[in-house]
Amino acid sequence: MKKFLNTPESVLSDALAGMAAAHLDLHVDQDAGVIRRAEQTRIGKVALVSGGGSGHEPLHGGFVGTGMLDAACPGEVFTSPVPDQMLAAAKAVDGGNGVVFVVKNYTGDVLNFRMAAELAADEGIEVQTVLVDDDVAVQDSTWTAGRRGTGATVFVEKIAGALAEQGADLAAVAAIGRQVNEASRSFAVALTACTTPANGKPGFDLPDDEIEIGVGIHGEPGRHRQKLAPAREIVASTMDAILAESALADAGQVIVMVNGLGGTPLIELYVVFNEVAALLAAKGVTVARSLVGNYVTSLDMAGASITVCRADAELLSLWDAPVNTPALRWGL
Amino acid sequence: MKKFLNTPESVLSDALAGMAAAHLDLHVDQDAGVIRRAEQTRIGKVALVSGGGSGHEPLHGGFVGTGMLDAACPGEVFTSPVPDQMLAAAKAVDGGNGVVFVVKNYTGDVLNFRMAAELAADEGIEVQTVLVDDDVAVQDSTWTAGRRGTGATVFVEKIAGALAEQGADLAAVAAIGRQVNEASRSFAVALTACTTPANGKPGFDLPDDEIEIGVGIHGEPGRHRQKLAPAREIVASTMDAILAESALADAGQVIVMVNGLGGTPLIELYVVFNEVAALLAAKGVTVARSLVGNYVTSLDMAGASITVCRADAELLSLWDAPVNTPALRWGL
Amino acid sequence: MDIALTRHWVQAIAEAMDEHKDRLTQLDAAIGDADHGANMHRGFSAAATALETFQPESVGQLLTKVGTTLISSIGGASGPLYGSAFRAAGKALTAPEPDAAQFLVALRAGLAAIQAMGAAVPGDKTIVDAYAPALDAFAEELDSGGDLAHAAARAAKAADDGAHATIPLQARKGRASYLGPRSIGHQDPGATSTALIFEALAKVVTP
Amino acid sequence: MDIALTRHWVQAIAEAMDEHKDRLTQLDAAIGDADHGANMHRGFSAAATALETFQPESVGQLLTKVGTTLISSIGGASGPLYGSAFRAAGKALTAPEPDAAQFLVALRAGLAAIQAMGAAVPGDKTIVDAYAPALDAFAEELDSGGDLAHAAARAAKAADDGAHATIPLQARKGRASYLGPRSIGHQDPGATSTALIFEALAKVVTP
Ligand SMILES: Nc1ncnc2c1ncn2[C@@H]1O[C@H](COP(=O)(O)OP(=O)(O)O)[C@@H](O)[C@H]1O
Ligand SMILES: Nc1ncnc2c1ncn2[C@@H]1O[C@H](COP(=O)(O)OP(=O)(O)O)[C@@H](O)[C@H]1O
Ligand SMILES: [Mg+2]
Ligand SMILES: [Mg+2]
Ligand SMILES: [Mg+2]
Ligand SMILES: [Mg+2]
Repeated sequence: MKKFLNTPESVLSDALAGMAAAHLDLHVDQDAGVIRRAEQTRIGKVALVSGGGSGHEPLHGGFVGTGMLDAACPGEVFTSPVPDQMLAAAKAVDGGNGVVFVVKNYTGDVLNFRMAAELAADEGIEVQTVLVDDDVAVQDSTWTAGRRGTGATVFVEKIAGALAEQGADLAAVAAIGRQVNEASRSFAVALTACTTPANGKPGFDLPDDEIEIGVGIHGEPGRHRQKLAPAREIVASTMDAILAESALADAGQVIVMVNGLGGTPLIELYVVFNEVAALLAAKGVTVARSLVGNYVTSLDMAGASITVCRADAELLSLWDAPVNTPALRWGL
Repeated sequence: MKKFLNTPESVLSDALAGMAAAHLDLHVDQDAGVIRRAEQTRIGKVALVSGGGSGHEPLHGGFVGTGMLDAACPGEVFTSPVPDQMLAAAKAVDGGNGVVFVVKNYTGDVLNFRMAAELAADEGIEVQTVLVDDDVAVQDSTWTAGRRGTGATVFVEKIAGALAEQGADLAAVAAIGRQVNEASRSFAVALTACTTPANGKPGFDLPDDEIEIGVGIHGEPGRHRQKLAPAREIVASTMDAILAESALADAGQVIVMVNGLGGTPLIELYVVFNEVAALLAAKGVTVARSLVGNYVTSLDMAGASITVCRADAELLSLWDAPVNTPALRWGL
Repeated sequence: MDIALTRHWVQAIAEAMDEHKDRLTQLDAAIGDADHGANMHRGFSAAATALETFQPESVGQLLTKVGTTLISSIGGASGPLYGSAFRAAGKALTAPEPDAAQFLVALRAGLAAIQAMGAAVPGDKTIVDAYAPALDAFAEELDSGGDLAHAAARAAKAADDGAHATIPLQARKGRASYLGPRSIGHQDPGATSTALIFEALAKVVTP
Repeated sequence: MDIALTRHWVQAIAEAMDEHKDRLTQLDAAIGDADHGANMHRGFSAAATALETFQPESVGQLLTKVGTTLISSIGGASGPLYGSAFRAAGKALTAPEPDAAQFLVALRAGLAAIQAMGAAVPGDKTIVDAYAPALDAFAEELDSGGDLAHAAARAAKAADDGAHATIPLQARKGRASYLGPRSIGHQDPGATSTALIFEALAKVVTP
C-alpha cells in the first residue's frame, strides 16, 4: 500500500485537521466527530446533517457550507459514524425548526442514524430522515438491503440545502430531498479495486484487462466483471441500466454527474461525459446542468459513476441557488 | 492499460467534446485546438492565453473563464501544442491591447509559444510571455533546461487573470505574472508512474515500497527514489527543498496549493496539507489562502505536489477577486 | 455468571478481536468493505477500557455499559447490532449475578434485539446464523442438565459451525447482499465475530 | 537531388517513423515523457499527406513545406526543431534540383537552425549528436570524391553511431536534463529519430 499517511490509524484525524486548516469557514470538532459551518445556524433555518464512512471525500464534509449541509459526521474509513456524532451535530446546528438527516442507504448508516434520530427526539429536536438509494446496480428487493445511496447524495444535499437556506420548513425540506432521490439514479464501474488504510491491500483482484460492473463506493466487488471495453460501450450499458429504472425517456431535462471514484483523472471523466451527453441527446433528453469531477469517491479506486436526475424548473432553480462549500461553489 | 477511452488516438478530441458539452460558458474549437470563453473579449482588456500538453486537467482548459484565462491551447497528451493553436487563440481573444502567453518552462512549450509569438507579432498582435519555472526539483543551471513550470501556473493564471479583468495594461499584467512566478516554488512526489494512452504502460517501474522524489508532471522519472515514508517525513523534505530556494523564512503570508497528480484521493491530500500547514505554522508563516485538490495533474499518477507562493496584500486581493472557470470559482 | 467473570469475558473478547482482526477484515474484504476486523477491535477495546473504571452493581449494568460503548465506538452495521444486543441482554437481567438459565434469557434478549433492528432471519448470512444456533445449543445443554461451562462450550461450537455454514449461503442482508450470487462461497464476517464472542465466553466460564 | 527523390525521402521517413514509433516512444519513456514516437509519426504522416497535393517548383519549396507541416503538426520540442530545420534547409536551396554539395549546404542550414533554436552543442544528448556527425561524414565523403549515394550512406552510419553514442551521456538539454545523472545509460530518442531520417535518405538515394 502506497499512500500519503502517517499511520493507518491516524488517517482520519490527520485529514480532518487538514480540512480544518484549509477551510476556515468550517469548524471541525474532532472530539465530537462533527464538521460544521463556523457560523451558527440562523434561527428558524432547518438544518441539514449528513455523514457516513470516510474515504468518499469531498463527500460529506466538503459539502458543508452556505446553501448545502450544516454539518457532516465522518465515520472511520468506510464505516458509518456512531450515533453520538449525529446527535452532537444535530444539537450543534439545530436552528429550532428541526434537522434533516440525509442518509445513504447502507445498513450501518441507516441503523446509526436511526439511533441518533431517537436520541435527538429525546432531546426535543425534531428530525426527518431522507434516505438516498439511487444505485441501480442493486435490486431493491427483499433479497438485498435495498439500493445503495451513492451519487444522488450530492443532488439531494445541494437541492434540499438550497431550499432550507430559503427558509422552508422541515417537512418541505425533507420532501424535496426525497423527491430528488426519487428522480435520481446512478451506476458505477470500477477499473481497479481500492485499498483501505486498515486493510493495506486492494479489496479485490482484478486482472489487467477486466473491469468490475456495478460497484458501490466501499471497495466491495460489483455485480459482475467483464473485459475492458471502449468508453462508448461501457457508458451505453451503464446508461441502459440507469434509464431502465428511472423512466427518463419522457424527461425533458436532467442534471447529470459524471463522478470519478478517486483514482481516475479528469481527462477520462470528460471522455465519459461526452458519451453520456451524446447518448442523452440522441434520446431527446436535455442535459440542463452537469458536474464532472470527483465528488463521491471510493479512496483510490479507478472508476466512475454516472448519476442522472430528472429535473423540473423548481429543482433547476434550487440547483442554481448560491452555494459555498469546499467542493461546490457558485453564486457566492 | 485500463482507462475510460474509445481509442488512444481519440482521447483528446473526445475529452474536448466532453468539456464542450459540460461547460456552456466555454467555446471549444476542435479544429483550431483552442478552448476559449464563449463571450468575446471586452475591448481593451488584455487577454491571457496559456496551453501545453494535455493530461494535466483541469490545467489549462479548466481555468478558462472570467477572472482567469481567455483561451487555452491543449496539445496532444504530454506534448506542447503547435504554434498555429496559440496564434489562432491570440487572434480569437485579442481585445486590442495585447496578449499574455503563460508558458510553462519546457523546451517544447517555450519553442512553440515563441514561434506563435513571432507569428502573432507579424499579424500586429502584441504578445508578452510569462515563463513559469517554479519546480525546485530541477536545478536552474546551464546543465539543464531550467526549472520546470508546474503548480505555480495556477497562481500566475489566477492573479494575472484578475489584474487583466480589472483593466490593467499588457506590461502590468505580464509583470504581475512574472512576480507571482518569482514568488512561487513547487516540488512533487510520485507514488506511482502514470500511463499515457499512446504508450499503454507505466512510464517507469516503481517497486511497491518506493516513491519517486522530484517528479515533473509528464510521467518522467524524478531525481531519485526512496523508500515509502510517513507523510510527515515526505512533507518535511519536500518543504525543505521549497523553502531552501524561495527565502520564505521571512514571508509573513503565503498561498499554498497541495495538488493531487491525478490518482491520489482527496483524503490523502488533506493529510499532506495538514503537515504543510503545521510545518509553516512552526516557522511563523501564515497560510493566508489555500487550494487542496487536483489542479495540475499527470494523468493517473498517484502523487502530490506542493506549491508555496509568498503573497503580499496586492496578490491576496487579486487572488480573492471573482473567478468563474470550470475548476476555480468564487465570488461569481 | 458474576461481575468478575463478565469482565473477563469482555476482556477475552477484546483479545480475540485483536488476534483475529486481520482474518475478520479479510472475510469482509471478500464480500463487504474490509472493515469488520477494525470495527470489532475498536469496539471491544473501547468496551474493555470503559470497564476499567466502571464499578457496576450487577452483571446487567456491566453488559448495558458494554453495549452503550459498542454503539458509541463501532459505527457500521455491527456497532448498532452488537451494541443493542449487549444493551438488551444487560437490561433483561434482573438478578445481579444471574445463573445459567437467567444468562440464557439475557442472551436471547440480545438476539431478539439484533433481529428487531436488522430484520435478519437464519439463512440470511449474518450474525444471526451463528448467534441463533449458539443459543439453541446453550439451551439444549441446560435442558439436559449441563452447567454454564458446558452450555457455553456447546454454544461456542454451534456458533462456529453456524459461521462455517454461512459459506454456501447467498447474503440477503447487509452489504454482502449487493453481491447477489457472488456472495456465495465466502464465510460471513459478522457470523465469524459472533463465534469468537461465544468462544471467549466458553473460555472464561470453563474452570 | 530532385523533387521526386525528395518526395520519396519524406515518404520513407514517414514509413520509418511508423515502423519505429514504439521504439522511439520507449526510449522517450525512459528519460522523457513517452511521446516521441507518436510525435514523429504524426508529423511525418502529416508531411507525407501534405505533399500528396503539393506541386513544388523546387526541392527547396518542398522541404520548406515539410518544415511548415512539421511545425503545425508535431508540437513538443521536436516539432519546432525538426520543422525549423526542414524550413531552413529548404530556404537555403537556390537551385531547383541541387547537387550533392548544394544539398549538404541545405542540411547544414538545418542543423544551424536547430542549434540556433535549441542552443544544444554536441554532447548534450540531443538531435545534434546524430545530426552533426552525419554532416561531417557526408562532407568527408564528398571531399574524397564520393557521390550523393555514398555520402548519404556514410551519413546514415555516422548518425546511427552518433545516436548510440548518446547512451553514456548526461542530458543537458530538453526534458531528459531534469533527470541529471539518471539520464545516463539511455539512448536519446531525438538522436535516434535523426538517425532514421538519414537512414531513409540513404535508402532513397541509393540506386
Ligand atoms: N441486517 C443485519 N442483521 C444482522 N447482521 C447483519 C445485518 N447486516 C449486516 N450484518 C452483519 O454485519 C456484518 C458486517 O459488519 P461490519 O463490516 O462491521 O459493518 P459494515 O457492513 O457496515 O461495514 C456482516 O458480516 C453481517 O454479519
Ligand atoms: N534544446 C534542444 N536541442 C536539440 N534537441 C533537443 C533539444 N531539446 C530536446 N531535444 C530533442 O528532442 C527530443 C524529444 O522530443 P519529443 O519527445 O518529441 O519532445 P518533448 O521532449 O517535448 O516531449 C529529445 O530526445 C532531444 O533529442
Ligand atoms: Mg463498513
Ligand atoms: Mg512531450
Ligand atoms: Mg464492513
Ligand atoms: Mg517526449
